[in-house]
Amino acid sequence: MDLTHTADEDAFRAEAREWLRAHVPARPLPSLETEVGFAAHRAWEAELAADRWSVVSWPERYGGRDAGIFRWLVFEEEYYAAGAPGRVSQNGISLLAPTLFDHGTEEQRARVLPSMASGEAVWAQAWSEPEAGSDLAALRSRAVRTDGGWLLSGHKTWSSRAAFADRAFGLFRTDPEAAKPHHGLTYLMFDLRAPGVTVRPIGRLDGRPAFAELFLDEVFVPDEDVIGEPGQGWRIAMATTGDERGLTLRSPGRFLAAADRLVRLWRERGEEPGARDRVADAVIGARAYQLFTAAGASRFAAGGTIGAESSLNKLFWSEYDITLHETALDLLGPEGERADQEWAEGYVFSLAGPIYAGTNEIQRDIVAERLLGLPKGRR
Amino acid sequence: MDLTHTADEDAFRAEAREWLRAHVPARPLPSLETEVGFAAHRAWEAELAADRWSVVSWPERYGGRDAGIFRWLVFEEEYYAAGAPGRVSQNGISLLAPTLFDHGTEEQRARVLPSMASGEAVWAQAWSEPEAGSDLAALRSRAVRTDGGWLLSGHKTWSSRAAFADRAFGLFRTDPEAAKPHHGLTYLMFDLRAPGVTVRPIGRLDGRPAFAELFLDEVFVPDEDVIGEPGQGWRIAMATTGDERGLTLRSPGRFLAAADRLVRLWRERGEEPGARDRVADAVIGARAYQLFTAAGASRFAAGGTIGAESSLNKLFWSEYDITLHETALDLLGPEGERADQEWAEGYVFSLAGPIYAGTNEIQRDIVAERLLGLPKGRR
Amino acid sequence: MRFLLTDEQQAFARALDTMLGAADTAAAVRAWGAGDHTPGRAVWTRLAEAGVWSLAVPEAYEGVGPLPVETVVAFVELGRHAVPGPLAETAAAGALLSRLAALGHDTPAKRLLPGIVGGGTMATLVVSEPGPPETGSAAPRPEAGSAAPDGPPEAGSARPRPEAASATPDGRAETVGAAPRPEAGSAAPDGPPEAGSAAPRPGALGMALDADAADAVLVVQGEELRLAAGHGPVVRSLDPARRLARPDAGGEPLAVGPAVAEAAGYAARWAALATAAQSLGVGLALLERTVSYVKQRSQFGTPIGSFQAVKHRLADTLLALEFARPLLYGAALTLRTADVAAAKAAAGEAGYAAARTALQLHGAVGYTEELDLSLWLRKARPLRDAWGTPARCRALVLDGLGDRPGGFGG
Amino acid sequence: MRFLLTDEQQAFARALDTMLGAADTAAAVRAWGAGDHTPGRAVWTRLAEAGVWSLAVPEAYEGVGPLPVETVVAFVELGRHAVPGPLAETAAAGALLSRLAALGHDTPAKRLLPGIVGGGTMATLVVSEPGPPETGSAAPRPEAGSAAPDGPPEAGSARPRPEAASATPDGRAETVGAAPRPEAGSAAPDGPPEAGSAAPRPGALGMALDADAADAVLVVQGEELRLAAGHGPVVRSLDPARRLARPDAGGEPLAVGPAVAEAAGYAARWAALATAAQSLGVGLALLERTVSYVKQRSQFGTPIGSFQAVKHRLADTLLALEFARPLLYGAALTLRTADVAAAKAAAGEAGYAAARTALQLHGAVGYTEELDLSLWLRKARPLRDAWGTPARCRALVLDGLGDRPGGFGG
Repeated sequence: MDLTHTADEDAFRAEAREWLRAHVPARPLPSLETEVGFAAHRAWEAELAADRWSVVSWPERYGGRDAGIFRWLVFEEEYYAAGAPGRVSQNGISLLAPTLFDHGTEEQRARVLPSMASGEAVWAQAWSEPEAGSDLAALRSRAVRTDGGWLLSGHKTWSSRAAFADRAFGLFRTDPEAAKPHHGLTYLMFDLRAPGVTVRPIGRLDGRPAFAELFLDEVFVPDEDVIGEPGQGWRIAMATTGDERGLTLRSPGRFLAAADRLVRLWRERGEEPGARDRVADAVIGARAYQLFTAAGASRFAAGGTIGAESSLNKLFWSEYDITLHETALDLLGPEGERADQEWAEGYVFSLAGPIYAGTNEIQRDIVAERLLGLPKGRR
Repeated sequence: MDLTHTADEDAFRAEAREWLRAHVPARPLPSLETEVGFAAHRAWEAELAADRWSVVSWPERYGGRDAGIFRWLVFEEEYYAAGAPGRVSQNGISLLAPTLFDHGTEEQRARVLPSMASGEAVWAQAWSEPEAGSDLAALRSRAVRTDGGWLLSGHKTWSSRAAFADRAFGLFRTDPEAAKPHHGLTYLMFDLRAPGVTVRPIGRLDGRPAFAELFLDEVFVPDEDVIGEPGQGWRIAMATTGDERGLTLRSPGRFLAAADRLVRLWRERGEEPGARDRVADAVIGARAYQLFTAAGASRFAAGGTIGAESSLNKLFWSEYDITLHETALDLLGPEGERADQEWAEGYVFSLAGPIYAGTNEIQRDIVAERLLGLPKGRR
Repeated sequence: MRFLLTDEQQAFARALDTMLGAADTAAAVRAWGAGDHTPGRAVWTRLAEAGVWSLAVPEAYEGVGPLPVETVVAFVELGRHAVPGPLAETAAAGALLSRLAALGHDTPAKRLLPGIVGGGTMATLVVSEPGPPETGSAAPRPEAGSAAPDGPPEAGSARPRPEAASATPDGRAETVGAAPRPEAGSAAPDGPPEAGSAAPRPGALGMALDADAADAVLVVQGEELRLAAGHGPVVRSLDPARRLARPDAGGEPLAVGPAVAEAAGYAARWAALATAAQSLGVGLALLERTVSYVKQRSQFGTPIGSFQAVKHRLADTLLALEFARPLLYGAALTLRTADVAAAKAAAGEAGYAAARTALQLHGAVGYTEELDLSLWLRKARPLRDAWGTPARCRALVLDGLGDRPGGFGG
Repeated sequence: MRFLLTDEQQAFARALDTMLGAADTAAAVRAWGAGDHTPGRAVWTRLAEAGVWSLAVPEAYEGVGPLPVETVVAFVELGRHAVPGPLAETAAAGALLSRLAALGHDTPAKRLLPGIVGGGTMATLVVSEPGPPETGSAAPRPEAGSAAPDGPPEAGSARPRPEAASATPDGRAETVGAAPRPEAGSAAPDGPPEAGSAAPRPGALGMALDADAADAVLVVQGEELRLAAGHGPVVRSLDPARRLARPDAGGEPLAVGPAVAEAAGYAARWAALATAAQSLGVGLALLERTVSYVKQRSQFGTPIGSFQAVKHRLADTLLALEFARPLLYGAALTLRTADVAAAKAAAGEAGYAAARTALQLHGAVGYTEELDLSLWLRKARPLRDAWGTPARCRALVLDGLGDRPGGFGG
């Protein structure tokens, strides 16, 4: 049991802190779910990348620093503690990149990763379809073989960032005759500006186009943009969604910083005693998440893997995030309804947490069946 | 919309209040789940009955006052506000008596009710069996036809009050060949001291024998102790359990008084601000339950019936009762663990609320299916 | 005792439901949020025709009131149909002016009430001072045994219960939760009234709802009622159909004196009650829509409404709403501060919980503004907090207790 | 960074699990509750042989400590097996005497520690004064900027963080949550330290656990440590295996001076950590038994463990326990007051929630004392509240914050 960092890690922390102190914008950028905010966040990615801070855990040859998991955690703590902007490249970095590292070719990595690291290409995910939300195996969009590649057709939705992004990745049915619906799916990357792609932005609750529908009509994708073997998409994607729920989506630093902001708000509001326990729980929860993650990272560093316990992780942060924001709004009292107060966008964002990346109902089923060994029900 | 009482009801309230002021024991009786406490509570029933306060809503000829539902509610408010003892005859009065009124014969009523009203005969319920808890249709105990009556055999459990009570009532399988498990059940009364009955008290969490197992070995029950037609027990019992969940089991007066005690405790403990919201919620909840009941009683008085909404009622009071007691224990701090403090027994008692009279899981299924019209699942 | 809606009241609810169901309120809400008040004003006129704006106003001023139960009935329907506009505020303005008239200041009533009742005058209202502080602990607590500092001494028992004497007691004392608290153990018995909390008092929002649409922006400040001449820029709420703006200082004084503060307290209770009723209606609509949705939405080959976790969550939603409902009617009958506060807390929380449930069970589609569900989802939380946050209401409930909670007639 | 148990620590847990699994602890608990300590003492001796009582004690006194992580490991197993007796109290007594020796008072250590380590001396402990007040708001708040009234001035930054300087800072200041709070907005900045709350201070229970079984009843009162000569009548707890009694006044003084208060603070953290670990163990055992039960118990023709509502409730139970676990190990590494308090609050609440779940899902049979489940069920709530209720722990967490929560090394 050891929570100390190496001298290298401490030096890395100091370097990150110093860089962030010098570079983090003094005023928050506009919402990244707006066109102007998207551009500002893309510019911030370039600024990060210029000093190799955008993808610290990647190999140096793709723009990273070969940082191990503990240095990644250190960076995230410093990043959010510094109040740095949200990451517009999050989907690419945390979902697509791990897949490319595990299942892509060297050619694909060399072609895709550097522009992802610099924010030059921002990636959107394209998993869901109208009739396939929690039930991904029900996907219908198809990719049909053509000369030198595939033609994508169908209807994707809830594609985060797609309103302003450049490229996307997702699963497409390449073998409609496959024995089981999980089979016959292929993992593909495609261009959102390609002929045949129609992007229809969808406003979330606060009206901002945080995601989009994609209508695909014979969109050509060259063979080089297939990840892994055709027909293996489900297996590859499951590894990716495991990652999505695991370490890489919600770093502890994010919640440590949020809890800290909540404590400041509580103090500013006169330490309202009726909210004391909830504020303390936010602090305790952030610390618990930090330490839970440290244990997972330690297992990972020791050669272990993250399995169904990533569902615990997802349940925890998604509910934590809502509770934290609700507490903040309560501290604001009637001012909490103002859309221009600093907690408003985070609150709206938090509400999506229990829905995406596998609804919390599904996650609880997984925890009960895989971690506790309870019988599968009809749900 | 009218919450006012008639002059008669006000006079009734004043009379009850005055009587209770003069008669309620200054110090709490010993726990009614002990032999000595049971006897003391039985004596209290006799004292109530002597002045016709034990069963105010019954007809006068059985010891009551023909009080309508609003006068019953008034009495209950005054009763609990006065800090009067728990009712050892509760099972008989609220479960068996309504059944006798609806399904019994005049001979049965005349024979059974007066001694129930006076506490001379205390009744236990005998519904559950080891393999039939929430799933009452799975009952196995049987009644076999014999000359002039029936012979009961089998194993009942969770029989409240049976450790010290005199008689019991329950369902027994009289037709093992019936087409459905719900059919072929008969509603019977029997003597707990009859030959063939073995009563094994069961200690609840605090060790007190709040219920018992009953082992029945060819216990003779005369025909006169069958309620309704043989084979009609399920239908009759369902009416009774509806009652158990409805108006007659948990009167609002009980929770109004409990919330009042909680407020006093909170004030005594310096109005701990961290508990303020929970104390207020106890007050609000008691008032909500009072008014919800007033609405139900008004519908009932206007000729309506209580249907599946009795499941809402049961969910509400059972969870309310636990939360209220947990708040009290929290206000007591480390002293809360003392078994001799005044909230301890109520806390232990409250924990059973979501389990008996149909578990809260079943109640939620009922609410979802019958009130919201959601499809039956496999559960 | 007949704690049920009368046939007439039920018919009133059905009539409003039918009228609003035909009025395309969803389009009106969306237009309202975009600053186009035309369709909303059309609905407003129909509400006037249905008599909604006459409920707080006595016959002398062309109303039929005060009818708080009917107000609850109406506002549940307004919530169920997500009607936009300063609804509770207009009702409360009617109550304020009516009350003021009863207290001897009838000029503003004569001038404004007929327009309010007729639907031609959409009003909004801000009570800025001595407006309800937003945390219970920060409520002024007069020294032990004394009466409320500015109000008349309370008549009655050793432990005064201001609500018991009258259905409309001194509004100000009630609004600020200043019922005398003589008992031992109360905070800071020897200190000045505000000792025990150096907390800043966030106070009310200080903004008027939909001032840009209203014909009359009424502002109560201390003992003064005035008609603001304009307002600052519109600030968006989490519900875009709630447009917030700070009234300009100054404007035309309408009345001055202690009666203003008393009438403002009365109006604040009326506003809180109406808002609570809207919360209940919003929650009911969300539940209803979600129940329909989960019956038809299938995943894993079966309607998601057959999953037990879904069923139980919806059952809990119904439970909270159905236990908030009688609190509303009870509060309408007494208009006591503590009763209104209890109803407001319970209905506000139940409506918001219904929104959380509706969003979760709809999944991603529920998170979009284009699904009409969003029109209700976004209302739930602002309504929960307007005219008394749950925390403040809970504090008022405790402040309003006597020596025992007491029964209906006890 | 390797935030995992070592192989040795895991082996220690397994060895205790095996030993306790063979020891019929259920019978020992039942006997203990009935006042028969014989089987419990036998378990106690085996715990001594396994080294449990040596973990808080340094080698100079025949121990192997201080080893807080191993203490957590051991106490999770003690909780899992529902072992009776003054477990956390004996461990804390060991910590107290060891600390006192390090501060120059080694006579009591020499006299008592070898017996504690060897299992021959079962100890219990009460810290009566200036014992932790039970509500956070009632904690003494020194005037702005001043240090804790009796402790040494805090070294360091503008916002002193007493925990940062040392893993074992002044125990007393920490125990009472009196870290200086200079920031604006704190309650009653100009008043006397206790202004802002006229609340009575319930204080600790003032009772010793299992004094009737213990060989040494240690009492800390202010700056004095004494060995009580006897105790009052045994009061039953909601857990009959926790026997509470008030130590007699007087007895033999063992040490006097500021070191006593400091060592008592250290011991209180040790006790809180051990109790929290027991809570986790109790919760894990309850979960495990309930999972087994719902797999075999059928209703409506199917195992109740296949019902989604049952599955989700158990999933939530696991979630709370698994997020409390790392807080325990983290607190063991730092022994900071705030970290121990965070672990105590989380583990205590998770253990109690597990008890509520276990009871509900077992149904009536879970409500009986004769099912062994009751042995764990009844422990969960007293453990949650002993050595720091959740409310008090949450207050300590907030009191212990610096300007930012900070990372591991930040």
